[in-house]
Amino acid sequence: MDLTPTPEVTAFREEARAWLRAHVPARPLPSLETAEGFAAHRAWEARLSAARWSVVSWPERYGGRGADLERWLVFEEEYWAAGAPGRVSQNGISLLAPTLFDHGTEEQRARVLPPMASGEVVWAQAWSEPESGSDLASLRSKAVRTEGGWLLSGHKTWSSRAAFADRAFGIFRTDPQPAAAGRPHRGLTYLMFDLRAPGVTVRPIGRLDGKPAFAELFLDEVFVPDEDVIGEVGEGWRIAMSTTGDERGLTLRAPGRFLAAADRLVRLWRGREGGAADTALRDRVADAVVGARAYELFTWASAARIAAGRAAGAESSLNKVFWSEYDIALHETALDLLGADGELEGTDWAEPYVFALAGPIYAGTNEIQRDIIAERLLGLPKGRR
Amino acid sequence: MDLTPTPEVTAFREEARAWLRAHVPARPLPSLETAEGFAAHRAWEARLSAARWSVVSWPERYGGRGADLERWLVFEEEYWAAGAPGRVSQNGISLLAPTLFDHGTEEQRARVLPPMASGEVVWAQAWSEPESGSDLASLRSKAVRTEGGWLLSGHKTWSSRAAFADRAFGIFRTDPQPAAAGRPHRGLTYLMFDLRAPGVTVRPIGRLDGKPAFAELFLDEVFVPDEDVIGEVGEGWRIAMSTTGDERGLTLRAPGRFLAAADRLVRLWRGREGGAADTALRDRVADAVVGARAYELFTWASAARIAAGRAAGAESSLNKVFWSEYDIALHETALDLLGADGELEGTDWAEPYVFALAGPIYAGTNEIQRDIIAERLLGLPKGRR
Amino acid sequence: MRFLLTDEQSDLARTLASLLAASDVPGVARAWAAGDLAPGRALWARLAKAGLFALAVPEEHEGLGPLPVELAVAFVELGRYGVPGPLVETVAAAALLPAEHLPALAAGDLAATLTLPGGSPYALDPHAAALVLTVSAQGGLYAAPGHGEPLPSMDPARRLAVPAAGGALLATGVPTAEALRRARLLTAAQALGVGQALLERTVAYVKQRTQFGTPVGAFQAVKHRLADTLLALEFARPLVFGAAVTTADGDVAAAKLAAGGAAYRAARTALQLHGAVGYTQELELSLWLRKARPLRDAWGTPAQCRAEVLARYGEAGRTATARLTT
Amino acid sequence: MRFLLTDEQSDLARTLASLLAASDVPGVARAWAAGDLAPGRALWARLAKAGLFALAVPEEHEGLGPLPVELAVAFVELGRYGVPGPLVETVAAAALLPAEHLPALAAGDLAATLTLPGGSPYALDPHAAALVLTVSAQGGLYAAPGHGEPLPSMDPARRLAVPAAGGALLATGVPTAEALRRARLLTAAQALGVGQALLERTVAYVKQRTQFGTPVGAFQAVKHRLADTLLALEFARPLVFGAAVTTADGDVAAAKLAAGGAAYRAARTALQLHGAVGYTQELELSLWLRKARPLRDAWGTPAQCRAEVLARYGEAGRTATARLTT
Repeated sequence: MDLTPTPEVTAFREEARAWLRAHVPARPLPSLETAEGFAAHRAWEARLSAARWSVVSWPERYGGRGADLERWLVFEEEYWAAGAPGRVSQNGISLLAPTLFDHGTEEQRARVLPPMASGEVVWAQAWSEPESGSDLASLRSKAVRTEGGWLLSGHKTWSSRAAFADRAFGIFRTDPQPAAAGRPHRGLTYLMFDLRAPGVTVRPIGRLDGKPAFAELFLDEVFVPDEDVIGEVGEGWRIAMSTTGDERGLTLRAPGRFLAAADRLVRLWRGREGGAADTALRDRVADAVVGARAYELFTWASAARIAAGRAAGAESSLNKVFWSEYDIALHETALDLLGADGELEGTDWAEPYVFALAGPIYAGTNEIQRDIIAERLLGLPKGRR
Repeated sequence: MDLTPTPEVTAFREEARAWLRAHVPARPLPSLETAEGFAAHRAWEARLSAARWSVVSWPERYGGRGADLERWLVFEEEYWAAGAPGRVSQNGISLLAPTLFDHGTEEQRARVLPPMASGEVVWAQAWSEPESGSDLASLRSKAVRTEGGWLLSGHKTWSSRAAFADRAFGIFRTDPQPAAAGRPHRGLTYLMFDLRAPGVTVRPIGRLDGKPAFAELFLDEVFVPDEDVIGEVGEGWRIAMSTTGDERGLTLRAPGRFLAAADRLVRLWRGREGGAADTALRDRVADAVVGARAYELFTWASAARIAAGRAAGAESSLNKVFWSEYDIALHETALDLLGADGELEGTDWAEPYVFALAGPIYAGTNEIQRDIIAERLLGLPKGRR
Repeated sequence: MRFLLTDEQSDLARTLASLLAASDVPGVARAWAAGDLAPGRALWARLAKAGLFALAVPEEHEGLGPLPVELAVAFVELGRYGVPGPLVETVAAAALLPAEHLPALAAGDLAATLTLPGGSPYALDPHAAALVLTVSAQGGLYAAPGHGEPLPSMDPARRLAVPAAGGALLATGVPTAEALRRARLLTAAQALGVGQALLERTVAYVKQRTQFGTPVGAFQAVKHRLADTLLALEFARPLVFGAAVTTADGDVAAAKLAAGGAAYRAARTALQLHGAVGYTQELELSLWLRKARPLRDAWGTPAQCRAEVLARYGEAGRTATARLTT
Repeated sequence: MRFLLTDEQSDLARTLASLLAASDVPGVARAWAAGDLAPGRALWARLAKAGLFALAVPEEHEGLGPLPVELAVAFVELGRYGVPGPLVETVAAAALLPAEHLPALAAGDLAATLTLPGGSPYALDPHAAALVLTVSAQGGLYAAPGHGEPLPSMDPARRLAVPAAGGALLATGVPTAEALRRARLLTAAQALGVGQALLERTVAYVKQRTQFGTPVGAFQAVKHRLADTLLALEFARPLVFGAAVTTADGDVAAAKLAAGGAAYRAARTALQLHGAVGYTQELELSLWLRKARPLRDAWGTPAQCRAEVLARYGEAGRTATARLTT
């Protein structure tokens, strides 16, 4: 067991830290869920990318640094510790890009990844449909074969970023036969499409705080050329599942985010008059510190297992439940520390609190994650699902 | 809405308080789960009974005072506030007696109730069997018809008080046909039997702290005369269910117990050096006070509804879940307040803590109670059970 | 001793509920949040006509009260339907204001808001109040000459501003403690109603929403979570009405703690069990979802209420929180 | 950076596990509880032969250590099998004792118990220890001349007594903090093992126990409760091993907090899901059930650990709890 970084990793950390210290905007950007904030975040991605910090774990030819998992985790830690902006390209980088690496063609990677890395093209995800939340296999939106490509029709929802993004990716039913025969996971195909193509209507949906953090997409015979099909036609479910796995695992939620949040919480607590005497709040602040450390070390252990060639598997469900509940508890503690200001919309903690509330819902509800933990990690009998 | 007692109720309260103040043993009796303690508690019951305080809500002819629900609640409050001993006759008083009032004959009541009231005969319950915990309908112990009565055979377990008690009551399968035909709730009969009758073997079971708080009963053709059948042969399930309802309801857990426990907890907290500054513990002590008050008022509301002729019904499941989890939390707080002494077997809090731990298990597990709450009070679909 | 609502009290709840059910309160609340106060004021007038504010005012000043139990009954309904505005504050102000203001307040013609010494620096919705009151530590009641820019709360139907210092002295030696008790009790009642609305809507939703071919409400995890939500609300309810009966400070703090906590728990449950759809502003549910936490903290955070419960425990004349009787 | 047990460390766990699996530890623990120490001492000797105590002693004193990671690995197994006796205390004492005692300790011939300044007044199992140690606030190490009557703990395999004051001064200026760190870290490891044993046994039980015609483990409420138990243990585990690597006070306190809490939660879960049968002394399960809470509190209650975590947070040279690197 070893927690000492090599000199190379330390050098990498210092390089990242120095760049971030010099470049992170002194004042937070406007919310990325507004038109103005979206543009500001896109500009930030361009700056990150120009210095090759936007996608450190990608190969150099697509704009990355070929960093291994250890460096990626170190970069994320520094990134969040520096108070750098949220990543508007997150969906593309952590959901679509891994799929292209695994299932895309070289032509697709060369075409899609560099503008994703630079923020020139921002991607939205288009998984859910109104009747298919947790139950993704019941998707109905379809793609019908046409000359040189496919025509998409249907209704997607909870498409995060779609209010302002450029393109989207999702799975569509290209063959209705298997579903009719009781095999709904078959006959689905993974496609990329343009949110400004004819036939696309984007209706932004206001989040709890009113910001259009996601949108509904109404698709009416939207043309998608064959070059924008990822992997084999009809294999979309299998391909999407590996992508979903990533969303739940390391790629979305590096510990740096939570370490930085716990750090801010401690500062808030220490800055509060008479705060230290209140052991009830102290205990919750301590729990946030311990939780961030636990998540960090859990992630290092996962990274070491992955580096040793062992797959992550169902442990990513433990991960998802932990960070999503951790994140809410931390932000609730912050609001309580703020006292009468805790309910104000305008504090630094309000938007992240609202964002945290969604954690147990998206990327597989925590109810489903607990079923997976019980069945796959503990071997308990499958219940009705 | 009115929380003011009438002068008569206040006079009753004062009479009870005066008697208890004069008679409650200055030092706690030995644990009622020991032979010595059992005898001491039985003697206490005799004293209570001689002054007609053992069963205040029973008719006078059986040893009671014909007190209404309000007086009964007032008596319980005073009883526990006075630090009076646990009730060794509890099983008989709160489980068997209500059944006899509803389903017994006058001959049975006259014969059974007075010695129960005086502690001369202490009753154990004999519901569970090794394969039937929550699932009572799957009982296998049987009663076979014989000249003038029945012969009991089978294996009962978790029979609380049975290590030292005199008699027991339970349900037995008198007709195997309905169960074989898929109707296991039919063909059961409610019987009383003597724990010292030929054919009865009592094997005490040590609780977590080693005390024989319950026993297994091995029954081998134990004769029960017809006069000890309660209600109609074959109707035992229906009869037992109404009894189980009482166990979960008002009769077992008067708020006085929890009010007194919260009071002791506050005293422990106030007596602790520097305790008031520890808001984490303060908050838990406050929660105990609030919980006791909530339980008290909830009970008064139930009593008022019952007095107005409305049945308690599934709300008793709310009651059960509340007090059982409340009781554990309160005792955990007490142990934490005790610091290094918290783990000692010999403190005033150790035995009640161990006792509290059983709360969510017996009288219908809290999992089952939550199913009942969801299905009967909220109308959610029945799941697999 | 009969700890049950009287028929008249139950009738009051029904009357208000049917008035509110016919009033498109969600629309009123959205308009209020957008700064259009007219529909809210119209609703305020209808509530006044039904006797709401009169319950807070003594008979000699053209009121019917003060009737804390009836007020608690009413505020449960106000919470349940999500009525916006400084309702609690107006009723609390009735305990402080000089007699000449009370007939107007009883008639619904005087919306007031206030801060109290030692409490939050913010007054709720001062832009919607005819009187913005402050009380000095010495018990002087002032009509604030203005207030800071109203700041948006995470509940869009609430705005908060710090009243300007000074202003006209309206009265001296006012009963601050009584105003705080009222505000705390009725916020508790309102929170209870909010929690009830959240639970009702969530139960209805999980019965109808299917996933994996089954109503979501058939899953045991969903059932147990809703059972716990009901449990918390049903044990908060007697505390709220008990506090209305005794008006003991410890009881009021206990009621606020329990009802506020139960409402926030109901909000978390409602959000989780609605899934993504619950997370949107569009669904009516958001009206209550965003109200639960501010109400949990208004006029007494959980920590403040817990401290009060213990400070009052065993107070002379009230054994226990108060224990019912002596 | 490779935060994984080495093959040698995994082998150590396996070796100890098979030694313990073959040692009827439940029987040993029952005898220990009944005052018959012989089987426990025999097991102690076998563990010593496998190298357990040598891990705590430097090589120059006939040990192999100190090796905190290996000790943590070992104590997880000791907890998992429920081994009784002052094991943690003996390993902590190795940090304090003068060199002449260390070879005997490494060889398993010296069982010690101790109290440390500012901690619990009780020493664990002094009747079973050859040395009962106390440390003065000034860092003087004393061999207590005796101890009070050992008091039974709610865990029958533990007895507690207050060491007599005074006695022979064995050393001065001893590293109290290091002894506390060891005791706390290894109690955390032991608690983790206890939690793991409780979870393993409960999972096995609910697969086999049927009610209403279904294995109890198919009910979603049961599944989710066990999932949460696993979650708590699996996030405590990296804290325990991380603390063994960094030996930072904040990390050690975090590990103790998390592992102790997870073990107690596992005990509550195990009890509830076993139902009545879990509530009996007879079932082997009770061996771990009754150990979880004392271990949660020994050498640092949750409150003490939380205070320590924050006191150490951001300490110079260790960013964050400590943050891994700088």
